[in-house]
Amino acid sequence: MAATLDPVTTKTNYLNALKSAIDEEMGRNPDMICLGEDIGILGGAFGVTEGLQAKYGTHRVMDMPISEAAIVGVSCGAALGGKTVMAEMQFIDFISCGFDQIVNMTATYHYRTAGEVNIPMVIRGPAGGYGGGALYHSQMNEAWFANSPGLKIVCPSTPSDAKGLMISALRDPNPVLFYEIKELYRKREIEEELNAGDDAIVPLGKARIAREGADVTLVTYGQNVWHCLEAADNLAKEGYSAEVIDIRTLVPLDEETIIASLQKTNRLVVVNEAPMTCGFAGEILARMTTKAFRYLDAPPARVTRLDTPVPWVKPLELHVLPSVEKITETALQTIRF
Amino acid sequence: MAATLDPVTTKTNYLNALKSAIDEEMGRNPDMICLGEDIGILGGAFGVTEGLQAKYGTHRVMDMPISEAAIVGVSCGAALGGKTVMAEMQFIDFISCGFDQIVNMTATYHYRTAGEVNIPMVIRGPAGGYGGGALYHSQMNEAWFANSPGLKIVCPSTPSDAKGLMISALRDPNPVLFYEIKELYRKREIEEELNAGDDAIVPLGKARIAREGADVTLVTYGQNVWHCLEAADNLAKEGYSAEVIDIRTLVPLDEETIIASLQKTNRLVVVNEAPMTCGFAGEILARMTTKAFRYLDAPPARVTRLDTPVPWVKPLELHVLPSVEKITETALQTIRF
Amino acid sequence: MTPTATKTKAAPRKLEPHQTPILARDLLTPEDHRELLNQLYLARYFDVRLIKEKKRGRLRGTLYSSHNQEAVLVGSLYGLEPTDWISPIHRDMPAFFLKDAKNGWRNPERIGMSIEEVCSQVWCKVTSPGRARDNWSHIGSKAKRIIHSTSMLAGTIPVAAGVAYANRLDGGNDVVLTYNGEGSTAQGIFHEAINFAAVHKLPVVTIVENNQWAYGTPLELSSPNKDVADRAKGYSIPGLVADGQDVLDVYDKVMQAVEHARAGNGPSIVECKTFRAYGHGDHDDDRAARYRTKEDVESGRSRDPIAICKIHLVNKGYLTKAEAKKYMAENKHATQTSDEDFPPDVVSYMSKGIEFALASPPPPAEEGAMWVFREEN
Amino acid sequence: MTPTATKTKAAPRKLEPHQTPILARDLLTPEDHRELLNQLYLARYFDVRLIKEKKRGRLRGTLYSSHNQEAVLVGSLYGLEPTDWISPIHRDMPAFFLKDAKNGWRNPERIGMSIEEVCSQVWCKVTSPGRARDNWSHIGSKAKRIIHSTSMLAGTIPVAAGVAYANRLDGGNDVVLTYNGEGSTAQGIFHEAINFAAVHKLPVVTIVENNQWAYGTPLELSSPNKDVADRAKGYSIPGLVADGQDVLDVYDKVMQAVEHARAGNGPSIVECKTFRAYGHGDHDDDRAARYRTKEDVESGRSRDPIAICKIHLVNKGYLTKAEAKKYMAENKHATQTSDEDFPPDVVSYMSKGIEFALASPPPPAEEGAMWVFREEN
Ligand SMILES: Cc1ncc(C[n+]2csc(CCOP(=O)(O)OP(=O)(O)O)c2C)c(N)n1
Ligand SMILES: Cc1ncc(C[n+]2csc(CCOP(=O)(O)OP(=O)(O)O)c2C)c(N)n1
Ligand SMILES: [Mg+2]
Ligand SMILES: [Mg+2]
Repeated sequence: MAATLDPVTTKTNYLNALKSAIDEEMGRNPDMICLGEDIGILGGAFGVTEGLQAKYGTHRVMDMPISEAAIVGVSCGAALGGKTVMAEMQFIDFISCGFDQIVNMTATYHYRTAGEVNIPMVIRGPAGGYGGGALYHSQMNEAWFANSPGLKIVCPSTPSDAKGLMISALRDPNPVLFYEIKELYRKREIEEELNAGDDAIVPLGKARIAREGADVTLVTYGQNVWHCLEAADNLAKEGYSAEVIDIRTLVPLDEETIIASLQKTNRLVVVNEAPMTCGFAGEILARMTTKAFRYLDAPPARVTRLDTPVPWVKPLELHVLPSVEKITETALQTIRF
Repeated sequence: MAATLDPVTTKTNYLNALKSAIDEEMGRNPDMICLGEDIGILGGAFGVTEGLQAKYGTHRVMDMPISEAAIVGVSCGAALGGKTVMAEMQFIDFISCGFDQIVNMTATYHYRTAGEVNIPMVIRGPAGGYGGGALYHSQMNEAWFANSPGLKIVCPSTPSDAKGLMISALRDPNPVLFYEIKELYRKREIEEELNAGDDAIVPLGKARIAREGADVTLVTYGQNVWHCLEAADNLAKEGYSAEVIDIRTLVPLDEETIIASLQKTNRLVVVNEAPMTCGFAGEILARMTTKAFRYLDAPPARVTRLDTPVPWVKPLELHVLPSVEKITETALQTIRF
Repeated sequence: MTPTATKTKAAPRKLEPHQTPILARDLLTPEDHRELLNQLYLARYFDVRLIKEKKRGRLRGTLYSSHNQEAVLVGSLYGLEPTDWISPIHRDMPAFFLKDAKNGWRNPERIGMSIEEVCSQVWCKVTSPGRARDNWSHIGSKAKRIIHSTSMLAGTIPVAAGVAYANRLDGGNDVVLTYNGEGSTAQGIFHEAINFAAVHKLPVVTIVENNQWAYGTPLELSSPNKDVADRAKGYSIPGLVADGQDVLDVYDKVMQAVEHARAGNGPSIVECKTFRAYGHGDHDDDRAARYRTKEDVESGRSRDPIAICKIHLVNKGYLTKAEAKKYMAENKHATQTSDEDFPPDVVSYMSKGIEFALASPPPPAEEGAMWVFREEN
Repeated sequence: MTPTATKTKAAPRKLEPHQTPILARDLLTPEDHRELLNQLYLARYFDVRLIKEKKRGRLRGTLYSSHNQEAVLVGSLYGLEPTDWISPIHRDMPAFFLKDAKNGWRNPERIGMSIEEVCSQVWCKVTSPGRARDNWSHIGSKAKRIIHSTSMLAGTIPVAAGVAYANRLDGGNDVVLTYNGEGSTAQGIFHEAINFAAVHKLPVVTIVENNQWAYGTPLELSSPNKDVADRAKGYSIPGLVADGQDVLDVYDKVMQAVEHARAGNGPSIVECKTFRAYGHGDHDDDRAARYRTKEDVESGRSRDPIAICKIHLVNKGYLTKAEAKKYMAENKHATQTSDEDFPPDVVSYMSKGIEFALASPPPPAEEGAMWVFREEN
């Protein structure tokens, strides 16, 4: 594992942060294995597992046939057999092909067995739009799994969170879906110095306040965190201060941090790039409305993808996805309600 | 198709209502075919297609191998080839095995082809809990599909709606997921006289006010409609009148009817039996909060399944599912806020 | 007639179908042969007893009878090592307590479920290994090496492959035996899992219980092959065909596959040709007449595995003709049998299981909300 | 060298692999032979031109080169009836315009896409048949009988079977030809769809383009069979193996399968053995060196389909040696070729397509929100 070295500082990008987490856990836990398409010899479509097969052997880092359902089912079985498994979906979009094995076999295993069996397993893969990937290389389909009990769901937006949450996910005794934002993999602007060892750990279920503010709370995760921060800059120019909360873990959700923010701002805008209907933005909105209604001085709002697939060409893609402009505008309307 | 005849009136149950809709459409539309497991010789696990193969032939009513993905994919192909297809999932729970073909192949076909192709296809199957069916014979998994653009979603709670919506679904040019509530299939108490011919049609996208009221709006669908009506009786005893709205179609949702009700009641409780997180109850709650915030005098509430699978034995099942008691209690809290 | 805990271990041989110089059965002792018959009684009694209990309205859910298919379970399980894994599905309930039954039905040390556990599950009691959270055959036990299935047919085969893979990484060569109906071989996951197992030569043996029907769908509408075992050819692995009514033939063929697997040569498919005695589930008993003629059903049931086993034993001199006539469970509809048709220890074994279950409490309602996540490691 | 619109129709024969008294190719005219070579040039030129355009930064998305695999497309498409359906995937871009090209590349009546349409798609223009809503090979046309694929590998095979089924109900016997990489045969849906097609003897022919690699995964890690065609044995259907570098061998084998299908005898699999010339996609060109040695790549590329076709034509006397040397596109890396290596009408055909695309507008942003649902029937 060779982290990208910045000539001056020792900053790491999002992709190498993930790689170092997986590498360190493979080193720490001799019972951990990795399964996925092209993750071995090639090192993964994006290189997240680069070098791991050479280091840990073909049996611990295995190239799987193009069989997403078997990747999940075999991983689940290996976990039943005592292993900790990292299963890669080459793109998170292809998770649809392994769907039943996730929601019905893996997610429910602990429940069905009244706690006898637990499945320590991370299903991870590149996700998200804004990259011109079109319908099948742009999805954020986390809501399917949020509605399927028994799965934790994680989506980091920074290198340090990517590393810290990946370590936590790989140590969690439950199946965790890990959404990696591929447009952030190699983004130079967000590179960070990372903590080493256990200091790097970021616990699941804790939100991060990405920016403090008093006039409106923008709740989001993944790629949209950066859009919200930009929107916050715009709002600042208009004289408003926006608090940006990066939830980082969707299941379990850190409701306290959001509620505490709403007590201060009394205004809520939720942003995410999945289709609106039954997406996670709506879930956050619903929870806050039921639990923090009295703090809300304006109707809460959400900025999401339209209820469409993600089209290929840029202008169409941006037309359907949340943008800094749409977020800014919605936040202004909410503030000025 | 022999409708169950009540000795005195000519009331029809929910199951026979569905059957008559499918039968009539098969008769009307020579290009319509039915595909599914055990739907032909046997007439379906619950008998929804009983007699249809004898009437329309093995080619139009076909017993499929145990291959949900192929059932969907072949149906999609037949629709591409000019047919209207009814595809049965023996239990809606098994739809997980055909998931990719639904959300990525079928749902997006019209979008991907910029309107060249449309897929007239109804995927229907028995759904819902309260029957002791346990984890894999009790699901309401409609939220997965509500978050997957390109699918209409329907769930009737009465025989006349079952018939009327099924006709509409089978005439709709788009793929429609049709959730049949198996606990209602043969429920005598809800049998109804049905309209004949086009008078039976119930359009997609129109909610039904199941009971008028002024103090609180209970929004729901499927089996929970009957629970809400019972809860409304309870509330009446406490001196409150509840309006019960059966949305019937989830996608597209009739927001107007709900908003109109909220203008009157100013109180919202949404009820559905899917897991809470990212379920459709949260979606309705989110939409109403964003669009009808000013009408809400109390925090809107939802009564849903806990975020668990559906366990087998009755006390456990009832512990996790919405009940008349939970609905009544939540409604009272909302009214008395 | 209490079984002894002696362990018969056949010498490892390479898989050479139809040419094996000696058959696996040749290494079985007379006691083994009698034990096989006992286990057939056990499986049959379990089933007929539940059929009767169900008819009396004492059980919830659907009963998928294994009547007439018992030789598939008994014959396939008998040669396994205690530490081997199995993955039974809906029609395989007796497998839960037959696993490692050779080492004593009531032996608490054996690596298989007790009849008390299985009955607790059937009667929805908290003493079920799954605390009655999911229904009927959806139990399992990591400790007993039984994979817990979902309803989704063929869905445990990749899990079986994963267990085998993990075991290989740990230096083991435990075999994982999976059960599957012939109709379920059409599932995509069947293909993905067996393909994977074949690529890595994992010790996964898939028994295909070809009972001619998948619910209301006949074989020819689910499979293009006359022999479902031919699906194996698509993976360049052995596909054996056994007479599913003959416990010794099942034993031979499964042992071939098991030894092939244990020796590191990879997976195989063993098709056991049999016939489903009743409806798909008990709810289908009457309706099944719509799609199967009386004659077909009679001829399908005509080769009762208990009767066939007895012929073997009598021919081999391990059972006298008189002994063979003593317990006449064979060739009878479940409701025609009485306890006198079974050896007393078989009846008492099951009865103790039922008594235990009846005396056990149901799980408390609050458990519905428990065990969604494991809280700590 | 403009192709004529003559339609060659081979006499229907039963499928008897390796024993066919005459080969399909024997019914091809000298013009047909020369047209096959032209179509190879066409496919190659399309690819090398796009590779160059891509390297110049003029194209978005990933280019999955079909270089060195052209004989699979040309040979399989050449014998189809215009009304037959095809289902190309990521590596089959030339198939869109080669379909029914025999009836005149520029013939607007032919049932295949025009080069203008295909180039419009590549250049993200509104004149693409899919208005550039999904990327690259994800186009199709109901009118032209080309099934629109998603990214999910093997996902169009059930759709192909459905099209065939609908067509049969309407009394037709159109063949549906699907393309699939060897790696993608591991997908569950491959199994479900072919199993279904085999049960109903539907006219679905699945070409397996075995180019030895699935992205960075070699054949032996995705399939337990030496010949991927052996997957057919699992469905009791013919599995033919063709030399994917030899357009005439592909033609022969596919015609066997097509005639078998059209005669109502059901599906088959035709494995075409070939080799992927570059990386999986152009993004992988450099990295591919990690998993494939230079020697392997050189030997894999050594049998250029254009060169092999020329040998056939020269041997048959349909091309002089001098003519064969005129356009030397073969045995060259894309970037080493120049327009002089191709017949002028091939270059002009493609160039017109590109010109058209460049002159076309992109789709307006608002289209992103359109066509989620069809509004009326
Ligand atoms: C994926 C899936 N689809 C459908 C079903 C419903 N179902 C349960 S058993 C069954 C028939 C199974 O037939 P077969 O595999 O031959 O086993 P048998 O019941 O004959 O033992 C069906 C269709 C299911 N459980 N899972
Ligand atoms: C279901 C699914 N899983 C994974 C991928 C990612 N992917 C795209 S092409 C490819 C390799 C395909 O190999 P093969 O089928 O041999 O076709 P080739 O590219 O060699 O022509 C993979 C893994 C995908 N598109 N769909
Ligand atoms: Mg069967
Ligand atoms: Mg390949």
